[in-house]
Amino acid sequence: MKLVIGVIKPFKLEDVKEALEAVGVQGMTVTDARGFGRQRGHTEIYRGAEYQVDFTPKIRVEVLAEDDHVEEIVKAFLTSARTQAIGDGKVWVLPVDEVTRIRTGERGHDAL
Amino acid sequence: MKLVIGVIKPFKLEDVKEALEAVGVQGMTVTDARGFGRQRGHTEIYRGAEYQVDFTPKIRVEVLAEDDHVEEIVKAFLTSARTQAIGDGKVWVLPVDEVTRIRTGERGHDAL
Amino acid sequence: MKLVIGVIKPFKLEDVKEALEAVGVQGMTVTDARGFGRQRGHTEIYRGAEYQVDFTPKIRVEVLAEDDHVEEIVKAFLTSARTQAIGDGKVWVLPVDEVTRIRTGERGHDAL
Amino acid sequence: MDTGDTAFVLVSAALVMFMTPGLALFYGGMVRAKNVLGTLMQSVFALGLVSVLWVLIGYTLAFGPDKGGLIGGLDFLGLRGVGADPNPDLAGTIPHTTFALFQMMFAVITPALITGAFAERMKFSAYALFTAVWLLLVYAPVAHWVWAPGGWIREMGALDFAGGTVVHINAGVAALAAAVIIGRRRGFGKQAVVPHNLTMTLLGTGILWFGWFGFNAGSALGANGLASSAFLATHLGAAAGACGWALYEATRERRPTTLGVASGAVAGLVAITPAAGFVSPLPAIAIGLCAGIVCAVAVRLKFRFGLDDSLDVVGVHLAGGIVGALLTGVFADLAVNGAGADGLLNGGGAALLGKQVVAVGATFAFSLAVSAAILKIVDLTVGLRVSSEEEASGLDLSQHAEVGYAFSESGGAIEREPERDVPAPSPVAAVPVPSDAR
Amino acid sequence: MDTGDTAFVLVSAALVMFMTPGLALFYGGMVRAKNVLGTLMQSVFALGLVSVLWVLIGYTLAFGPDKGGLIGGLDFLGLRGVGADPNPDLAGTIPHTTFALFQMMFAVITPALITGAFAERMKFSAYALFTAVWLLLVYAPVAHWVWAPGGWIREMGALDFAGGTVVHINAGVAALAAAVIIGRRRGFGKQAVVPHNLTMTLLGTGILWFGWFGFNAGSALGANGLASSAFLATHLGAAAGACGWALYEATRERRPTTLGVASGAVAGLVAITPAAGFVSPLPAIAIGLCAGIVCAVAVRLKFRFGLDDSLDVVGVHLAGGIVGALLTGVFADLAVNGAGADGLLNGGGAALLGKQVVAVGATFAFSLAVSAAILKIVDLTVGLRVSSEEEASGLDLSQHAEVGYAFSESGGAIEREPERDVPAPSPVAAVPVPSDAR
Amino acid sequence: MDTGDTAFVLVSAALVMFMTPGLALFYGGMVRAKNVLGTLMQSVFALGLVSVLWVLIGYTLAFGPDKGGLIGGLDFLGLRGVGADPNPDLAGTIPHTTFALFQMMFAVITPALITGAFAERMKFSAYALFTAVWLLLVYAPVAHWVWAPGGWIREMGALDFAGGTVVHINAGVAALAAAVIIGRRRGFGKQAVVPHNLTMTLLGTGILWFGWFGFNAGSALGANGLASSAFLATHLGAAAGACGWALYEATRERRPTTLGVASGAVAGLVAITPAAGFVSPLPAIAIGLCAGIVCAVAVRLKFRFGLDDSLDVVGVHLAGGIVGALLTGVFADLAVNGAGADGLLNGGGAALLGKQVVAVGATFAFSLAVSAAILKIVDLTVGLRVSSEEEASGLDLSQHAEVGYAFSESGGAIEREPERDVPAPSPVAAVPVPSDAR
Ligand SMILES: Nc1ncnc2c1ncn2[C@@H]1O[C@H](COP(=O)(O)OP(=O)(O)O)[C@@H](O)[C@H]1O
Ligand SMILES: Nc1ncnc2c1ncn2[C@@H]1O[C@H](COP(=O)(O)OP(=O)(O)O)[C@@H](O)[C@H]1O
Ligand SMILES: Nc1ncnc2c1ncn2[C@@H]1O[C@H](COP(=O)(O)OP(=O)(O)O)[C@@H](O)[C@H]1O
Repeated sequence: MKLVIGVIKPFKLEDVKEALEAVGVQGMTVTDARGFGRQRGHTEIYRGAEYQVDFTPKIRVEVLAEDDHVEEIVKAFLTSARTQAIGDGKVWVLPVDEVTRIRTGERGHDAL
Repeated sequence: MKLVIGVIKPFKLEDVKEALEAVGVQGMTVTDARGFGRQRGHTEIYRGAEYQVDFTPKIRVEVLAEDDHVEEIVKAFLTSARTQAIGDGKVWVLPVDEVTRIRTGERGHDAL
Repeated sequence: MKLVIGVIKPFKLEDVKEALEAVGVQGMTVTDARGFGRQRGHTEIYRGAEYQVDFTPKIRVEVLAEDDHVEEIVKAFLTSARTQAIGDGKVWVLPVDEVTRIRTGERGHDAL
Repeated sequence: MDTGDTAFVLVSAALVMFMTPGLALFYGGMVRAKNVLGTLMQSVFALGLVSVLWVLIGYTLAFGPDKGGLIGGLDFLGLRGVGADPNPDLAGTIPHTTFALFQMMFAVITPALITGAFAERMKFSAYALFTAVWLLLVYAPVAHWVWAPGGWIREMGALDFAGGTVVHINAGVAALAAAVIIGRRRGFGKQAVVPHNLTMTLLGTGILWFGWFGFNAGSALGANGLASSAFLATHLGAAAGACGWALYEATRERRPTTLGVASGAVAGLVAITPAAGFVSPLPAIAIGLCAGIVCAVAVRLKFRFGLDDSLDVVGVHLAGGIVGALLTGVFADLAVNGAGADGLLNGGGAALLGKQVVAVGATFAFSLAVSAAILKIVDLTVGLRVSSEEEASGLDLSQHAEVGYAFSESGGAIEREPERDVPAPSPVAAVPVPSDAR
Repeated sequence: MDTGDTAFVLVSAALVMFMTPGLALFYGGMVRAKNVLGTLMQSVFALGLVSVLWVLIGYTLAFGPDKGGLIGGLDFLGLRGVGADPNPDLAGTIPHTTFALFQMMFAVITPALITGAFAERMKFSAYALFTAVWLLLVYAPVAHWVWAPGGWIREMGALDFAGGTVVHINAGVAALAAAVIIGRRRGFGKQAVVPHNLTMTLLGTGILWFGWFGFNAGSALGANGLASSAFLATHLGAAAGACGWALYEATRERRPTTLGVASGAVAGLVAITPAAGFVSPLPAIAIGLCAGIVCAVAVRLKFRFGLDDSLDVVGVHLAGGIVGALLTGVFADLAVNGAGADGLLNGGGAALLGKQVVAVGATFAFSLAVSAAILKIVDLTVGLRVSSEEEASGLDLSQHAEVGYAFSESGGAIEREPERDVPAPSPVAAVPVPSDAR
Repeated sequence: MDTGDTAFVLVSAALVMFMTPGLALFYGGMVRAKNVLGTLMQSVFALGLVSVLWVLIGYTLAFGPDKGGLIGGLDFLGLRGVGADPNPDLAGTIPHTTFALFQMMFAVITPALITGAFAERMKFSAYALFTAVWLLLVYAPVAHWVWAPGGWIREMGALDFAGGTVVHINAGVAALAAAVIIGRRRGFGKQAVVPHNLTMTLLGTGILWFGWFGFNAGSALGANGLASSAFLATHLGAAAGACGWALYEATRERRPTTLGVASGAVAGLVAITPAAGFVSPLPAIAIGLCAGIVCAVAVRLKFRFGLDDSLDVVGVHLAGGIVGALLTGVFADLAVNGAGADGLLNGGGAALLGKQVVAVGATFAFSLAVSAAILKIVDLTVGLRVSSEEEASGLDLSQHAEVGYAFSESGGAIEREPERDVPAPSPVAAVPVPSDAR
């Protein structure tokens, strides 16, 4: 079992969701995040006081998946979240020991 | 050392917190999240324009724990977060290389 | 490849960001979180109804890094996020199978 | 007809109208975010529904020629015969229409006050039906008794300058009935239910305070010394109420709260309403201070009684209304208003106080009985309460298919336009629509 | 000069001024959070820019001595000769300055209404330039035609009590031109664009409704029976409009929405504006109800036509304005206002209705042509639209370098003071500044 | 007594009262979310505290029979003898109570203005004590000097139509003292401190602008030509101020900001306050424009001087107040107000300007000395400043045990009711309370 985590641009969430559904993903958990990286931030000015904000809004998508499903899911992220512009984000994969569905107590494969 | 992550329904947070404390958990980190899965979303209408929102509010709970404590913690999630209704969420366990307490620099067990 | 996660006090974010940049970190993803632990919460009163809130605002910082870079990064967290007061937070390290940059599809080292 | 008086009452009517959006915000800030729109609607929609009903039938029931001291005749149905000429029995120096529309604003806010008691759980349809029926069966008669020439309470000599009994006690009693009949919210008394936006509640308080000058001073129906002293008393009632509640909290709970100061100001305004045109400044301060403290205690009782009067309509409007009605019998002063009477402390003896008690008692009994009956009938017909699932997801989604706030713009929604797949006839639409995706 | 009339018109002017911040909130709540400040600015800045231009030149173009029925002469340039004495041709019982400033508030809100059509994508500079030119080339002439002595539409005998053609149809037509010329927002029709804060929109609605009493009743230019009946009609138009829109939604989409009730109230207010001083209560209800339903249908057409009139200025102000102008020709009643006329249903035949049609048609044609021309020129000079990147990041950051909300205080920013590295001259600054870090 | 004048001044008083909630929002939006309630409270609570003190003692100190040009006698203690009859020395055509309550609203907002200087770090108790003492020792005397018959500044012939010295310079100087004495916020000049809700600040600006018509035009104490020209000047001052500040930003920082336009409008209103009843429209525009630019520069100096005047009370109210007081001496015009004087540009020579300088200097010196003394004493007694931990967690939690916003309803809290474990006596409570948990 793996956990695929993708950090994407907010307005891409809908496309990513559709792409993931297309490759058979039946669930995901997303959180609002802010990212720092090559992509530059912006400046804010209040009564002449100037602030440099280095973080840009991102969305963090978590998908639990079978090992053999991972490659497909990563590809789905790459194609659906890409805008060719700096700041498109990253996808990374973590190993998972086990997964349980709270409602039924099912474990592993059945929990997804 | 393991990281137990549970995605639950928001109004269950208090019960889950109490259940985790009951099994000896002394700390946790929670974030607001939105989930997509079997549980259906809802419809919004603004001046006749209709939107289907597939994500439902969830809370994501992270608990660092000793390996031999994990099973108990997962059980606590199952019992305290369950409503029998679709959308109760998942609990998954990730391996952790090491943990450090920022305040003291203590590592491993002592960091919890 | 590793994922270093630090939970810190919100007003420390700027210092932590600078410390991480100083040790060569080029990117990170942060999320607002609430933490429960030794640090006590606070009381709220509304028309005489009293509530005990056990969670305190935190920020969760995620940094993907090469294995040999991890120790330095953890140290940067310890020095920059420390206030000596209870509630400074934790830093933990997770193993990562692989990382991909969405924009270019680059993997591993080049994806950072 | 006097232009100064007309200008003042017209502006006062505008101020009273503004109180209803103010009330919407005052209440809206106290509920959870998922119910904010549903709560705002229960006040704002009354501006629509009640205004129309008032013109069609409500006004004539309240202020039409008296029938046995109990109700008005139908002469003013649809405002027939209500025109630019003053009606000397009601207000001699302003157009009759001005009096009618000023009264309309009172009729609008009164049922809106009740909604705080059943916040976060009533069906919108049930709310609308209840409001319409209650206006005609409860508000109109009581308004007639107290304010219309020939109304039995008015004839008896009880004093209610701007609506202590008609508006506040009346609404407060209906709220009591509603809270008991609809039952408690899920998790009441166990789960934390925290106001989602106290800045909204504070803004609402400011608007209510501002509008209340129209409510009370406008009730002098002219721009004169009486209006001025009612204005002054109103402001002092609010000010002292805020101080009273804050004082109670500072001494009993170590910290004065924002919600406490806001609640105290409203409690003071409620209590000064019946007295505004009959008392001098210092008594006005006493009434406000007293109301602030009494109501601060009253709202703390609901948990003891397990009564989920969600936004404390009983604790503020019923308790505050009674305090005001009775203290009017204590502090009323003929020197302030020759059309009034002398209260207990001004050599008038207990006579006035006795009449005030009767007025309060009668309003209480009548409103409780009829309000409860209406609620029961509405429950049996359309049903009062949303389903448990709807309550959990909130009124905004379940009753109105909307959300109050969408700060984070993380898509998560695609449009399902009925017209979506229809080939667009216009050349403009022929142009492919660029999407954020590219 | 009458103090009552003066008091009423001065207060009315204040109320109309307050409508512009109200409109800012009404619009601001409907856009996405990243554009809220840019949207508020497009209304609020008009209070600054238009007011100054109005005093310098706008007023004299609109109300200066008539030149051929088309425009005013320059006698009142910079308000020269506009003083404390009444101008009998314009308003006989109030100072001339009072009339001029009352009219100024109308001039401010009219261009602000247009901004809803190009919300979330126009450059601030383009907005400012367009507003200034439109005020002088479109608003001032039309105001002269309809309201100034000698203005051809006024002389023709068409009725517009408070601005149905001058304000609402005029702005609605300009909005139509703007929406077509600037083009659709990124992702329009595909991506979800949800109002970010409907509580703000509801507050704005409350303020608009409140201020509209000054707009319509104040247009009687005195505190009298006419003002009173206009006040009553205004309130009933809004109330019935809210009911009408809610009714449409309840029957067609199962659920009345908060935004629907707010929109219906505004639609009703728009439609009653030209009629307010000419109709009795029941027709006022009919006009509001009709406007609520018609506009509810109208806003649903924009997707079919692929027209991104973002905040429905066309659907509400143009559609509602036309409904009101025409129904004035149907319901106008000499018994209500001797200076008016009898409409279709009051034995006046189709005469008045015909004149109303001419007034609407002329305003429509003139405003469409000139507004479009101005927009094209602004586009060719400063450019109407922000870049695609600026649109994605939002107007607040790109046009004003600000964000509307910063609820979570997670640093994420360090100060770059120009003075930052300059050795501070004052001893105070010499003291090392403690930082949250320690 | 004139009903039109009375109507106008009563409504003006209501408008001025509304300014204080407006100020609360204007300030509240500029602080961080954790301090929003504490900031709102520091304005709103003044409505309670100051109003009561004003009636008891403040009014008589300010407007009681003159004692040596310095202070009023105690004849009006508790408003004794202040009734429905006009007091010809103060205002001949309105009830004396009307004048007293109109003045009360000025007394309320002045100390509230000061709170912007020590925002986000003062104890609530210290604020309350300071406000009470400052009202009686600083505000009341200065009001007497400038406005009361016999007051030395009034007798000298300096002009202050609506409170440039009494309200704005007075508060601005006290703010300067407060900012220096309480010291800077943690992290000032290093850490980013971003306004948490500029939409709230913009709403506050709209309310302030709206209420300011009552403040300035109401100061004519009647509905007449003077009120009308003061109304016009007020609006133009605000409008030009907004344009001036925006112009400065557009030229110096490439982008006009929402906060800049809001600040400019307020700066213009501050500067026009003393001049409103003495200048014609074009000078009013000049004063506003000038104030907008001067204040835009002034607020940028605080970082250089390391002065943490948190919400720029000095930069806006002191700087703007001085600009207005001096330009009154330049633009004042007997043709506008016979009770005024001719300024530098109207052939009056430097005489008036000289008096204005004296008035400003005297107010500055007196207010600085006494305000500083009061602050020091409060610091030594209850202590001015919250602890460093309380400052970090915010005023809302530490001073009021509340939070401003709770958008995400993630429980995280359980109720600790004192009544919790008490067996509930009522049958209703006997019914087990359903909880969201099941
Ligand atoms: N080392 C990292 N660890 C965690 N998240 C990162 C890291 N580097 C980048 N990110 C995330 O990816 C986002 C995009 O990265 P950025 O360098 O700006 O553009 P790109 O991914 O196109 O190179 C960042 O905003 C951040 O959220
Ligand atoms: N594959 C997945 N990866 C990550 N999170 C998931 C996944 N599937 C479900 N979830 C999370 O669990 C929540 C509940 O899942 P859902 O299928 O709706 O109900 P249930 O868990 O009862 O089957 C979802 O809202 C989502 O937050
Ligand atoms: N077992 C845990 N699992 C996950 N997060 C934890 C755990 N214990 C503590 N935390 C996080 O660390 C924060 C600080 O912990 P706390 O015990 O309060 O202080 P300290 O880290 O100084 O001992 C908590 O608020 C929480 O966010």
